[in-house]
Amino acid sequence: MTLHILTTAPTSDAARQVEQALNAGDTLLLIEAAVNAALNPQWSCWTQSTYTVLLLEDDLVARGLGDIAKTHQLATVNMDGFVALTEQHEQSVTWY
Amino acid sequence: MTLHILTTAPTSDAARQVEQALNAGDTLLLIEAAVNAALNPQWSCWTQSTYTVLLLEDDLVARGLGDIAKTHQLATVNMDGFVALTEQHEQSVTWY
Amino acid sequence: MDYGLLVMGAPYSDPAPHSALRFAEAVLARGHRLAGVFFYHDGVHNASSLMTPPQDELNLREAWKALHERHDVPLDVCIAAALRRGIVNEAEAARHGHSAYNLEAPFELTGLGQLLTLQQRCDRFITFAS
Amino acid sequence: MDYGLLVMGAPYSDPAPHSALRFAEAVLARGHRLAGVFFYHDGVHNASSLMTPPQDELNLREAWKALHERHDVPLDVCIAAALRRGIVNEAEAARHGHSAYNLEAPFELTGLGQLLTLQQRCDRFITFAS
Amino acid sequence: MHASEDFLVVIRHAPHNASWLREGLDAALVAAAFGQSVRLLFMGEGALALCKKQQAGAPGQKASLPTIDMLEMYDIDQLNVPERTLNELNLGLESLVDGVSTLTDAQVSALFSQNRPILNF
Amino acid sequence: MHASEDFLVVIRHAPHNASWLREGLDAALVAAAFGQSVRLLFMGEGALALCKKQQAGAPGQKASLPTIDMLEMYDIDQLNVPERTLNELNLGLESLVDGVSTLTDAQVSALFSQNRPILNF
Repeated sequence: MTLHILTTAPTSDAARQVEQALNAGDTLLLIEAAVNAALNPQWSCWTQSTYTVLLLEDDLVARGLGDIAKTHQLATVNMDGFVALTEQHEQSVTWY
Repeated sequence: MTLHILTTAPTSDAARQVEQALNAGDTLLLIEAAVNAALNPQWSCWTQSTYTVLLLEDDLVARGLGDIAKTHQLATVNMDGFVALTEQHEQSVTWY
Repeated sequence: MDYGLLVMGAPYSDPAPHSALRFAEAVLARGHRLAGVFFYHDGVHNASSLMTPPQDELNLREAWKALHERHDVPLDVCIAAALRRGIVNEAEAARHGHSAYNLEAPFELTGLGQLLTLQQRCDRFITFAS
Repeated sequence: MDYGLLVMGAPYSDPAPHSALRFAEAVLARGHRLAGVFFYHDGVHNASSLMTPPQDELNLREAWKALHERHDVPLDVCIAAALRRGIVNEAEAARHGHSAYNLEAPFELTGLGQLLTLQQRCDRFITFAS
Repeated sequence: MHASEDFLVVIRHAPHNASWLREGLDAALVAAAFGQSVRLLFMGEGALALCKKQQAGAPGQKASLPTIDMLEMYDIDQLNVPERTLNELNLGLESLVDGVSTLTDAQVSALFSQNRPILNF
Repeated sequence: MHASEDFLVVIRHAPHNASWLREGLDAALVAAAFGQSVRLLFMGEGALALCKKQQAGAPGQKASLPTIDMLEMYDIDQLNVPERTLNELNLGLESLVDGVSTLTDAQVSALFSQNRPILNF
């Protein structure tokens, strides 16, 4: 099980690439510009169910997108939860 | 008439944005990573005819894409031609 | 657990080092050990002692330095990436005829081998780049 | 015609300054005047006198300096963007308590107003950013 | 340059993401301080700079909203966003600060057809 | 880490475009020099690093092809490109240097499911 960390917007090349690397059971954590994905519940990573997708709350709130994520019922973790995810996953890969 | 200079790949946000800014009669010059567009003759900027699209030869050749551009019959300018384009256009905007 | 971080973005220009710093604090707060931070690519700018942000903004170099002082975290900077980008220590400045330098302890110039050693040695290795 | 250039990328990390330099040479070769180059955003790193590329690679700072010496081209660097990124001249180093500096003539630290003046004054104004 | 045309500053980068947004806004403020009539166009991710609920980010990352709020003091009251940008981002006008006006595709391209100083960030 | 697994270096940035490619290849060479078995995966624009007709770029921009040619000397003979990348770029295998092998979608994702050191550039 791998933790994939995406730091760029859902329209970026990196966002398309991480989708090719994700396996069933993996977790995709969206940080920095990737939290823009909260705006679009139709984004392909939200509509699949083989891997888990989470938004980093700190970055979401900084960008003023916290309420929108709630409205779309998207799951978030805080910085402590980010560390917990790295504890649970031996392997992590960052996409930027 | 405006000279638009694109420096990022045809899949980038900037490539989508310059298409929104182009007017009939304008010129779009592709430099740096934008010359990757030579690979894809189906790219929307190649298949329209209201503005002119040119590749910067120096950057094309450096990336090993010169022959591919020839095969696809795409127009190029060299660095001297780039300067000539700026002489002909009072206004230029760079998209990155 | 032992954590190693790879930081590949410059302060202010890039969110990566700001994320890395917050993550580092959270790692330590959860009782883990931070075995080292390696600065590569534009991340080498984190080490610049000439960094002069406005007074109401955090100086990222000072923040990394404080992390080192409190938790003894090694701060390694890739020498090849640093020299190209104008980040040099006293020895390299002398060797290349510069009259000034902008990298000093606790930051250390080192080779890429150090990055691989860190990755191998740590239980967890996290990259910050944007 | 009078040309002004805006350069917003760092050497080696970004193709923008390399493109700008080639363009500058071509502008001069066609008999135009280069009224100034303004360095903003990560472009401020072009001015670093501590830049130490491998010997078989061009030193971009030296290339800009040579352009200045041959054609009297002003090389202006945005002071706010520069200070944040660790690029300081002797006066700013003294003012902020740094014992070293890495920007010297012919590069000049200046305000953003200089950018707007350059854009207004020139017949052509071209931006290089990637 | 024709003094009668607005100075156009285009912002295409999101807050907390590189310093493009901040340095773009700085350029707009300086242009206004120089007596230019400045129009701001927020395209693509740049529109996120107008989200009214933004806050300061990670340590060392300043909030940009105070700068947006400052624009009015500099008589920069033309804050434009392409309709297309709002559609693509799935972002509602009600999420943005007050005083933003939307532009059609034709209005966006028209901004680039006139002879005016442009800075594109 | 399991020593039996290849060290995976992923290259996603094109030549002459930032130093990601060069610094990624440097990391691969050092890993190989440390005795690791290195596998290179060229995804997206990274595949352009394998174009066999590349040359040196603008002044100060070194060619990366000599580094690609050097990989074999370091026993890095696994040069992988996703089939999907070649399709998306409309790039033919005949335009690339010798010794490149293509991977299916399943093979690409499998590389990330195993426990191995990964560096992603």
